[in-house]
Amino acid sequence: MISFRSTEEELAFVEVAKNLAKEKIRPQARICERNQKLNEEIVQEVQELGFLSLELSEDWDGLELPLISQVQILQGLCYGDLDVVQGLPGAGDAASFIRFLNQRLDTYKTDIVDELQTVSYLDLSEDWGTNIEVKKEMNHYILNGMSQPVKLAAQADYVLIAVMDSNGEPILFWLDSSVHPWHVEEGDYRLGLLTSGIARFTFDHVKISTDAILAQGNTAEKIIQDGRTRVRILQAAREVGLMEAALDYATEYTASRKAFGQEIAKFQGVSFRIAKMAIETRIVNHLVWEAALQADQEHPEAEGLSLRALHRAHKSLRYVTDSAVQLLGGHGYIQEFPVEKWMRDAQAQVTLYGRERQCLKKRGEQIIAGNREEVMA
Amino acid sequence: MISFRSTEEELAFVEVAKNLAKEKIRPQARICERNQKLNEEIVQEVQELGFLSLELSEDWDGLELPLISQVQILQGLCYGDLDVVQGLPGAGDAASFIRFLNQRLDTYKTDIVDELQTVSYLDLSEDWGTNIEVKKEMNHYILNGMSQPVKLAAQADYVLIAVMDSNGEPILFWLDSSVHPWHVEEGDYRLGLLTSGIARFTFDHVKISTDAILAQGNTAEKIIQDGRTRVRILQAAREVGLMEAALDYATEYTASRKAFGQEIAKFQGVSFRIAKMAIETRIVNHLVWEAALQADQEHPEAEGLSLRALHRAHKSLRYVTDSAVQLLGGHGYIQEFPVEKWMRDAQAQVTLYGRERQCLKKRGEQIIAGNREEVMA
Amino acid sequence: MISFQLSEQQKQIKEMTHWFAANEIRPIAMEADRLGKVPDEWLDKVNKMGIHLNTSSFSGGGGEESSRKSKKEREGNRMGVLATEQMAWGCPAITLSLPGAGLGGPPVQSSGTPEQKERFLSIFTKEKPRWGAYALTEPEAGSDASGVKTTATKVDGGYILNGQKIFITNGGRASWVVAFATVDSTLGRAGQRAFVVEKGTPGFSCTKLVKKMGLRANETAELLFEDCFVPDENLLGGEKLYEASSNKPSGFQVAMKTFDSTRPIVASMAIGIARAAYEYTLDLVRQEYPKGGETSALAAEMLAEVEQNIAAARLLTWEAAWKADFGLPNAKEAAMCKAYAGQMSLDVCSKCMELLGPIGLDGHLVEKLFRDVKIFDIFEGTNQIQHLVVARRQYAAYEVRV
Amino acid sequence: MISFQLSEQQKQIKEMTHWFAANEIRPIAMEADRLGKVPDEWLDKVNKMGIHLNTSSFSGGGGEESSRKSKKEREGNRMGVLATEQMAWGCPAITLSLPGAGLGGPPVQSSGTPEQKERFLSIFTKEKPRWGAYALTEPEAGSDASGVKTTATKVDGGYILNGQKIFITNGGRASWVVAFATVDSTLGRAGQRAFVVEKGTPGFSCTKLVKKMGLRANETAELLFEDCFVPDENLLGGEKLYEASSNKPSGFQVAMKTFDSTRPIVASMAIGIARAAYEYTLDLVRQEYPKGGETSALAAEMLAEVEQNIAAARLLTWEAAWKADFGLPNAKEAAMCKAYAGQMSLDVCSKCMELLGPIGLDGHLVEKLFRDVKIFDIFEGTNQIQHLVVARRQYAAYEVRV
Repeated sequence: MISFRSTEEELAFVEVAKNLAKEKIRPQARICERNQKLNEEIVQEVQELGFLSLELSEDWDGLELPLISQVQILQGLCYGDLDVVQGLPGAGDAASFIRFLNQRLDTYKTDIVDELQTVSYLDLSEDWGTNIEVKKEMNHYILNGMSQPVKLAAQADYVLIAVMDSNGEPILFWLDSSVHPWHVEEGDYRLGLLTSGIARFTFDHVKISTDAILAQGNTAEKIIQDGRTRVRILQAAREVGLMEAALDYATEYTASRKAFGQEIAKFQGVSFRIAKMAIETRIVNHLVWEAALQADQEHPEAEGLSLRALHRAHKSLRYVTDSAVQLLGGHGYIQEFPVEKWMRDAQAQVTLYGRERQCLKKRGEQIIAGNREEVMA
Repeated sequence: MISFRSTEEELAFVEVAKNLAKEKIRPQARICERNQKLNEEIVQEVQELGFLSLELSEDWDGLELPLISQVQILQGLCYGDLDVVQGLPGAGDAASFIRFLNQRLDTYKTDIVDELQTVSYLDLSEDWGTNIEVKKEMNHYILNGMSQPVKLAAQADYVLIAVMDSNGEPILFWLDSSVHPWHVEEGDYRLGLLTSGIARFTFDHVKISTDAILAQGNTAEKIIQDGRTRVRILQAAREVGLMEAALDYATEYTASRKAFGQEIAKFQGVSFRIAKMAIETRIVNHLVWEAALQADQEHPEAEGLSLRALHRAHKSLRYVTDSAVQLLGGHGYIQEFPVEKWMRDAQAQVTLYGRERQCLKKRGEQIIAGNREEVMA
Repeated sequence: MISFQLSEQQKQIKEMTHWFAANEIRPIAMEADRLGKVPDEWLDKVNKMGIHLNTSSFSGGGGEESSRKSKKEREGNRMGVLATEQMAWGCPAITLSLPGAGLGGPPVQSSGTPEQKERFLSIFTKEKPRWGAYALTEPEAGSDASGVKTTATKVDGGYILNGQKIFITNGGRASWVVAFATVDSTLGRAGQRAFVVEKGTPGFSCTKLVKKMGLRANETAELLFEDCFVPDENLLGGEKLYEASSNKPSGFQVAMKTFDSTRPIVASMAIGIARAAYEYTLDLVRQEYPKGGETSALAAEMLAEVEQNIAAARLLTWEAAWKADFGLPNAKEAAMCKAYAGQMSLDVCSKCMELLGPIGLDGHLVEKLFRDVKIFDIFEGTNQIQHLVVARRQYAAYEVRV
Repeated sequence: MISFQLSEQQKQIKEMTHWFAANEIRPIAMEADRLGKVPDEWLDKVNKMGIHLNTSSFSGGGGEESSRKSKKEREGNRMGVLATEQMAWGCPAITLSLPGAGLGGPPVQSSGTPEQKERFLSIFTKEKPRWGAYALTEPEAGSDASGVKTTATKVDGGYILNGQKIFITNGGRASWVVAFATVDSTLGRAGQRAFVVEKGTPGFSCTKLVKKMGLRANETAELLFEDCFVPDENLLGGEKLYEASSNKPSGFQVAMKTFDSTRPIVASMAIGIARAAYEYTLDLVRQEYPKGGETSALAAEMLAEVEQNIAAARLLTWEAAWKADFGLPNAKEAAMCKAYAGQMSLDVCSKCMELLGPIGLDGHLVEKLFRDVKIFDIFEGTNQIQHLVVARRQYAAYEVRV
């Protein structure tokens, strides 16, 4: 039965998340950005509430929530600040892969779940911009080259790498900083998501023994595909949270700001833009929910829906955050108001998580190929 | 010196064209559409004013005007009605090729220029949708298959065909209805440009002797390229004329129509849309002018600029005519007002003259290849 | 629990209406457009099948059933949008021409007295096709529902109506029309009343059927009231409705409330049109485009965008319908889905035309859909009005009336 | 005759400014952004070279020359937009920090008395870098130029100013500021006056330099007037200007007139930024993208769109400047180019970021340009204001004031 009603449990989670967002995360966001580092208190609170292990399975003391619940909680948290949420330590995006590899990674559980050591997820599938070579030799692999910038690289204790080796075989590697001597490039990052440890890895002929292989072949392929689908959905959900923040902020501002003798909300040039922002935000919300529901059902179309949701999330996030700045006028551009940061974070986010046109093209090819059952309303 | 000032001669031409547009063409447009046939009086007047031979050379009693002048005149004429202008008999789009082939086609001059026999231009370069085969045999070619719908096909006395033969050699053919037994398909056209004789040609193994070859090889290639560039520019100019008509009509309507107690122009939801229409119309005007200027100079970049101008013209034409309908509300949708026809004509026009994304892609490839001197401001 | 899966009943109605659209509507769509009308025999036939268009909920077969299970979750609005999407996918002009109360249904349903409901809604029988209509728009007030100029002068036993209505769907053939008029223009919205005016009432006439860009098979009428006497019992809701506390439940409120249920229906139609264009084009691309070439690559992106936009509109529409089923205020959601679907569907048709290329001009369904779809961004409130409604709700919390 | 070819002089200024931008500005662009200022030595150096930013026309080297040939066609505005595009291509923040009268130039030039022009415009010498500034915006009135609340109370020999100004480019370092104030707020626009307030005037202070999303190397100040006495001779244009027939030439008119010449300049800057992002990205695509692959095909379309939009904005801007050179009214064209360029340039930067992908986050010029460019859709009148101006002109013929 078509329904847009969250469960009681979800509503309770969201309320907690949103309170934390409003009372702790947003007020601290500027400071975190300046320090390029999260406030310990926030980290602790998020951890205590279980929000760092939404995606982890119960063996890993995770909440193992369905995606449809997770996305709502993430929206709530990111209503505070996207950057802060992206900077949270622990399993990060890698959680969506680790959940399929619990036993294999059991020895790291305490470090990651309790000590909040950080995992960076590095996907080497992009067709340009990365020049990392993964060469198989005898009993080991040699990893060489520099990655694109990825999240949590600066503070990573571990790196989970998804890659095709030089023979075209999919592999998932687990690199441990105490074993594998990678190097994190000193970068020059100014745009946004500055607390989230974006950096590039350099591997100088790092030798990786087969121990470090988490999965390969068909198993790896399946985990990579499912994991990527989940990451797309969870990232798109974060973007919805930021959109909601920007929409509400701009609505409130334009409702009180006066010019030409009245609240600027009364000009359709303003109010129609607010309406468009509201519509776009709602659309992305729904597309994300739809993708989450299908992924929870392990529907074969979930991958395509995750591409669709992420594409729209990126596009709308840019629109909505830009609109918020625009509607605040000069105040939108200065750091005394949050919206300029949100616009920067938004652009960094869409830059980091998949090119819009690639998402669209990939989805379109699936549609034309038509080799999947269509999810039709 | 950068200047947007027309010459005195151009202004005089434009004034005549626009008067004709307002006083004759627009008032007759509905009737012409209903009859799917032009009013003889209009044809005669257009011919007498020389507007049927703007693109023809002086040997052909043409005005041989530079493109920058022609585009202004066409804008003026199409301010009346695009459909009517597209339906005018004579050389049509083929004029842009004939001008390079005067001597070769001398025997047809009187028929076309004075008797207004009609030439249809058929470009067989589209990569799908056309299934016409041009096969070389001994001393002749065999033409077989059905074309896409093209303008003036229904009333064509001659067909100018640009094609690559089965060996990949460019050829320009001249087909004469009295010699070459083509067939015009009875079609079902309802969208727009209904007076312009859109139809599909069928060739049933038509044998074409080498006499009918106007040019081939490098010569043909050059003429085809230049001719196409000119057609793009002249068609884009027609679109500007229609945009100006739609903009002015919608402006006047919204300035007088009242709702909620005031002229609807006073709502920014309306007035900002008018502003956007005005901006887009101006932009296309300028891009068309720029392409025309460069083509007049035979600048190698002219082809790229014609693609650019046509792409924007198509996109903006759709936007502006749709906006006009939207701003007239229910009145926009009914046949007592001209804007619904303009929107239909506009969609037919962009459908007929080159796909937007193909224009963009081709232009983009040229840019990346960078093998042409860049026209930089 | 959040879910986008259809219930059994929803699946059934969807499949049934899809079947009907594919087998009964679509085959005559192009011909009906050419004729400028839906053939009478066809209307007779479908009326006998019990297929009606009720814009608050699509009724196929047993209308009695729904009353039986009032204790279960209401899903009439969701059923309505599911069904309408399918029908409009077949052909929107024919869908709008289906017998039934049409857009006149919701106001009678929501505001009529029990006696009026019985009297006006029971006429839609299998015996012969009949229509209801909704007459709000006037020559001098398009989107301005508060600017009604048709007057209703109280006389003994009824009202005398004078005025003109335009753009009335099925207005010429309708057995009755819900017409809005004002008893006192100085009262503004509070002076508005809704009347059910029956065909054949002296002084009530259809003066013209207009020719349109699209939806040519569907009748759009101009109506005239000249000293037209309408008895008291045809005042929608009766005098009581308008006497109620303060000036809230005026005819204006009736009109506005109607929109909250009809806008999702209109949005569904736009979605059905867009989907028809999309599926038609996708089939053609799959069959005719060279595989793997660059044309195909460009098509991939465009089709993905189109498919995404259709899904986006559909989910907005479902939300509006879901809220209505729960009796929750849905004016914002209804305006959102209508605003988005109305605009997106034209864009979809235009993109599909681009993918079809010139052959699309010659007897292909998509060009008809392009002509049909534009009105969906205009009637039942223009896109601009929808944005205004959304904005108004958005600012409601701040007590700023935009 | 219509022509988009540059005259010899236009070519020269373009090449000269391009050389300067490429060799002097661009190399320090990223560093200046990091520092949050343009290095003083650099400013000293370029000031000695005679490079100034006059927003009505760029002056490089001999400012005297232009006066010599007043009989020839004026081309100052066209030269201005050509030069500014090049400079902003180098770096917009540095361009806006160049010594000179800046946005304060046009009002002094257009409305100042001969004595004032001499006094205020002659200070920009090679001796040391100096700036002028323009102070219209106030905390409670962003785009509403008519809502100035700063008061000017007439006293013996001058005026007492009280009020606050925000978002003032180079406001802290400026030797003088053209400040707008009202002598009587009940008079509305007619009560407005423009004053040239000199640095060091008692009661005049810079209270804050704000941190911004971008343009970080350029100073944005908040200014405060507290019982600040400004002598009569600093009333821009003198009392005569404001006494003139009816209430036309008020300070409000001075402000508005200024916009007609500064908006094309601001548009040029946005265009320069967009072009910088485009060229940077095109180079990268040419060098790094796999040839002929699908990535490259997607890039082709995006780059073509970007290049088209830049050309579109440039031609609109040229038209506005051309009209100004001929003394033709250009408010509409000035608003058009600003509206379009402001919005398009952000879109261009965003598309370029997409083409760069994640590496674009790490020390690439485009991300800085993305941060810089947003303000160009806001200052000198937001995008919304520009649309209003365009619409107002569009409806002027129908005597409807929107």
